[in-house]
Amino acid sequence: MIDAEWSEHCSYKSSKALLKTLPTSGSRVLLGPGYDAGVLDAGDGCVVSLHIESHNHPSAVDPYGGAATGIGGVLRDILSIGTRPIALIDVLRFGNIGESQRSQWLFRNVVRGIADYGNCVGVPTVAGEVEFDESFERNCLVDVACVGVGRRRDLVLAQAKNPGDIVVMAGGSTGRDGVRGATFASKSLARDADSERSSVQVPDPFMKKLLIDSILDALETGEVKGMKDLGGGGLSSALPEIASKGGTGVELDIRRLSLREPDVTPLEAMISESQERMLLVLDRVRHKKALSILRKYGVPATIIGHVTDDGDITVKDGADVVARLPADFLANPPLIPRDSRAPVRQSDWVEPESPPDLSKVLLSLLSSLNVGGRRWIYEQYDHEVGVRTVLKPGQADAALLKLPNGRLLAVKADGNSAASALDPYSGASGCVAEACRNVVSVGAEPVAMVDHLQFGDPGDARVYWGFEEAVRGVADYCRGVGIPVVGGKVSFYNEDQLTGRPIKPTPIALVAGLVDKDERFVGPALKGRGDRIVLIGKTSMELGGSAYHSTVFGVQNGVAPRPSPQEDRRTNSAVLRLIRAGLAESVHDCSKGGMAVALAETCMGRSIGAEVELQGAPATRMGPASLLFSESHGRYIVSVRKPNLSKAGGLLARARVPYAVVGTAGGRSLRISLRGRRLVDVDVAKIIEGKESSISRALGEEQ
Amino acid sequence: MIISNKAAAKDPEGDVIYQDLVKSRFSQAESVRVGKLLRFKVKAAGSLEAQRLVQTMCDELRIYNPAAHQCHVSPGRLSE
Amino acid sequence: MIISNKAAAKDPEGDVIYQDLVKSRFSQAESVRVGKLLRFKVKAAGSLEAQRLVQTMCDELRIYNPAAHQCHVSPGRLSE
Amino acid sequence: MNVAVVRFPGSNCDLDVVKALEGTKGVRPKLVWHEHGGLDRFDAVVLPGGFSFGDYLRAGAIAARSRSVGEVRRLADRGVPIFGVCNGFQTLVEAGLLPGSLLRNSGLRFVCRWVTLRVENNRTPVTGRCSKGDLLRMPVAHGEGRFFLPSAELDSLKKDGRVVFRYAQSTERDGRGCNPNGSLDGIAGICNKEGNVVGMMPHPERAVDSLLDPEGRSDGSVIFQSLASALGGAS
Ligand SMILES: Nc1ncnc2c1ncn2[C@@H]1O[C@H](COP(=O)(O)OP(=O)(O)O)[C@@H](O)[C@H]1O
Ligand SMILES: [Mg+2]
Repeated sequence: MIDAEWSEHCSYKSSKALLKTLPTSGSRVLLGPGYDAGVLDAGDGCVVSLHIESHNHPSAVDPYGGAATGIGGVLRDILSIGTRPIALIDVLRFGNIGESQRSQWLFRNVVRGIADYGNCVGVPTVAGEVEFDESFERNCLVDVACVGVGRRRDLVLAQAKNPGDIVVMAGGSTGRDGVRGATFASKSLARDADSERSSVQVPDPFMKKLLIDSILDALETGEVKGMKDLGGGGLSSALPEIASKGGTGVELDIRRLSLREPDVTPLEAMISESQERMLLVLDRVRHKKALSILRKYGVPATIIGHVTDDGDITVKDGADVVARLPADFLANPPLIPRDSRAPVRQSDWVEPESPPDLSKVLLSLLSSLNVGGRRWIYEQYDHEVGVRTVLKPGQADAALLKLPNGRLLAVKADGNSAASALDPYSGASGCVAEACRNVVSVGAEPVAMVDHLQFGDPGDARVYWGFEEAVRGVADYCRGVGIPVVGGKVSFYNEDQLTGRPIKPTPIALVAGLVDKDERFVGPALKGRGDRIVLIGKTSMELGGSAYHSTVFGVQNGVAPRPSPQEDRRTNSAVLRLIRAGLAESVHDCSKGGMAVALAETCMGRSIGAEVELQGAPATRMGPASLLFSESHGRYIVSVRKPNLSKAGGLLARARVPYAVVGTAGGRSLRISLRGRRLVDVDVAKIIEGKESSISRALGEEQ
Repeated sequence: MIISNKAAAKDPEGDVIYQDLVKSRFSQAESVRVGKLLRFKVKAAGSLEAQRLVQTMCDELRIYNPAAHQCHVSPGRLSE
Repeated sequence: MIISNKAAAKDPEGDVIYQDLVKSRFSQAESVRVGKLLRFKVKAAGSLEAQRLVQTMCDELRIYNPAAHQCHVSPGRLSE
Repeated sequence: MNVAVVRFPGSNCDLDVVKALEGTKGVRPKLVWHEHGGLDRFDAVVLPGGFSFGDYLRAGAIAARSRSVGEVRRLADRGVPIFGVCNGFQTLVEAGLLPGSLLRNSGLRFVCRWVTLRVENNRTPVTGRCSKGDLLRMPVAHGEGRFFLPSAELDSLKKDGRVVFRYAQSTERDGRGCNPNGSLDGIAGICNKEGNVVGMMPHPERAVDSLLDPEGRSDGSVIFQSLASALGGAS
């Protein structure tokens, strides 16, 4: 039990101290890190919950079941605080699916696993992000995040406060599956995946759907006093937590559990990670209604024990006490200090000369795997169920969801492992910056985020240094822009089991933002011919880890883009004011592929071309290719109707945000010049074709 | 060739078919398990060779996932 | 019992497995057809009765859809 | 006029349909748990989308054997309007109330996207407010939506005018073909001989709120308004 509870996965032995440095408070934060999900006040008694989880190791062995049960896990977290799951977000990393059969197999099955589970439980998958890089060849990353809504007064905590209350196990039966799963996740992938067969879990989205519906109904009875999902570590982890948080103890009889196989030992039952189970603490006297609701939905529920006042977790097998340990001791494992060492880097990188035909470069970037469109993925996800999805995947920089109180919630997750590998501080702060920009691009004000930090073996001092840098990057940036971190997750031991090489460090940020009642929101697509195109933000020579470098030269080197929280704060709020004042017809941020790719993307939605001259663009000195493809943060492309141009310019100037009017929408192609010299001339139809076909092409499917 | 979840693993589909469809109407039925059947038509010298060939294909092409499924190859007497 | 699509209803899954996965690497393979296998455990006096019982269940509960599927019941010799 | 929306374990568009009906003048929707019965008190029954019983065995197959679908069968015989959307359509087909079957999409993948439908029959309870040939935008979201029927039966289905909706080329650029699942003859919705039982794969309830429609339309509303008119609840 101690092994399971104290494993890295459950208790953050290596990371807890560092994670304390993240800013976690804010005016909207009701629950921060340390709970099953972060909870935000969305106004009018309405709350929004957020959580992110990964299921990397199980997915590398069983991509379909691993990804599916990952969704199941994060749904449980959102449900267990009493909120209704309303949206899923998936963030995925694979090897090169254009070349590797294995990566194709992982990719196809992970996406299908997410689709089958999410679609069946009726929670739309509304946004996500994907990258392809060789370092994920055998250790793909499968991160899933979930957003919930509820009423403030209905929140339930993972605690058992009142001795005498009963403890109920609801949902599927307990089997041997996932036995040692948490300890498994905290280990590098075994050489022979087959020997880990016990950690493969079979997803049952139908049971999860019944659990969600029945528990949400049961909450209405007021009989539910506490709730805790059974995730990593199973009961051995959940029981000490509810007892420790409530200042109580729990006594349970292992024989009352409904077991799937007859010969499961008490220890196995305690640490089993069988899916679709939930632990409920029900009122000592009033619990009949809640139980009968579970029964109506056909959800098995058994009373397995009760809350005590002795501060112990007592496990009985019939009349015999098989284990007794203080809850606090189990719930608060010791911290391990780790060594960290910065890697030595050569600083003699010289930017290679760019190819002469920049139109061709742009097209090859657009159709590359890391920039290309993601329709192949998100069309498999039901992104509409629940009739809340205002902006859908592929339609805008962030998804936008209707909340019950009339506000709109924007969400998007981002990461950049190439930049993080070069400079984990910049990479980590950069992914927060990008996710914020995506949320701002649709007109929402960023209000909170959750992060997910994924690294190799923390025992390796260089890996651990990267982790420290990433935490520092997230903390500094969030503090700088004033966004609280309300939750997160750390996943270590992600490495290639054949070569032993760690994955590229992969910090992920999921940012949530709000659009007020009756405020405007926008999309990225150019709307009207003749609209003027405004470039906001300054371009610096920051090509390290760029899509341009890897597509054209096959290298990842140089200076990774580093965002400035002070400047971003000003820029973001200016862009929001433009949108709210009705001055912006469309807004799109510059990210992977730089300004040129961003311009091309604005042409796609309505097949409107653009004529652009970059002469006045705010930028440091650099060559044309660098100007087009540098991935500096803090930049937006905004289209403005001609009569509004001077008002928009005035607003930006007063906000002291660098900007320039660089072009005009219209025509059937995107033309970009610099001081009169034509750099790029591409048909919009070609842009669309290249961008939409990249994944199908890599998979060898005809469109 | 038959693919099904490993014996120790859950079979939610079989369970639901049994619980919600079969059980109340046919008391003689005791359980249902679900699997997938792939019928390969191959050129081979004999039934044993065919069987071996299909097994190789299934292993190499990852037609099933050994981590989650069991796979059983048998020569086909079933009519097409 | 085995459910598979009637010829007229096509078998896109079998076709894709064959075309995209099997064909280029195993020239001996000629076709793949996919079906669903349901294994019923029933109480019955003998194998023939069991077979008849399962057939009745499948027909009455419409375990297969006669408009598109064919269904084949055989007594189980396969190990559990 | 009272409309029952039947909720099966695993239904997930039930509340969406209720919401769409609540916004329609002249109808009062009520959720009815599949085991509870009493459907004969209602003027029409809607079977919503989702994954009833997990879609195990086949989409709609287990729901089709439920008590409430037994009741639906009797109501259908009496001419009461019965409307199945997505999983509801699959259930009506599995129950034999509508002909044919809905097989796995030809692309073998679940598909969620906006499509254009052409109204082929405007004499059903859910298309009365449309004209033949009208083009409606709304999303599909299903893994098993490929309509199939042996060819002789298909001919008579067409001859009787029982094809209610077909997938159509959209008015704007749509290079990807318009049939999302490989349905025979592009069929997206059909009705029974009497015309009172209708099933369709696309989701009109997701195209009622113009805020959620990428083109700012709300073409799904006409389906629910038609139902209200057919029940005599609205003019
Ligand atoms: N795995 C995924 N699942 C669902 N939607 C995705 C996924 N990956 C990308 N998307 C969607 O595709 C669009 C483009 O994503 P991305 O290239 O990451 O945008 P950005 O550069 O603005 O971060 C977004 O709408 C995003 O939500
Ligand atoms: Mg963006």
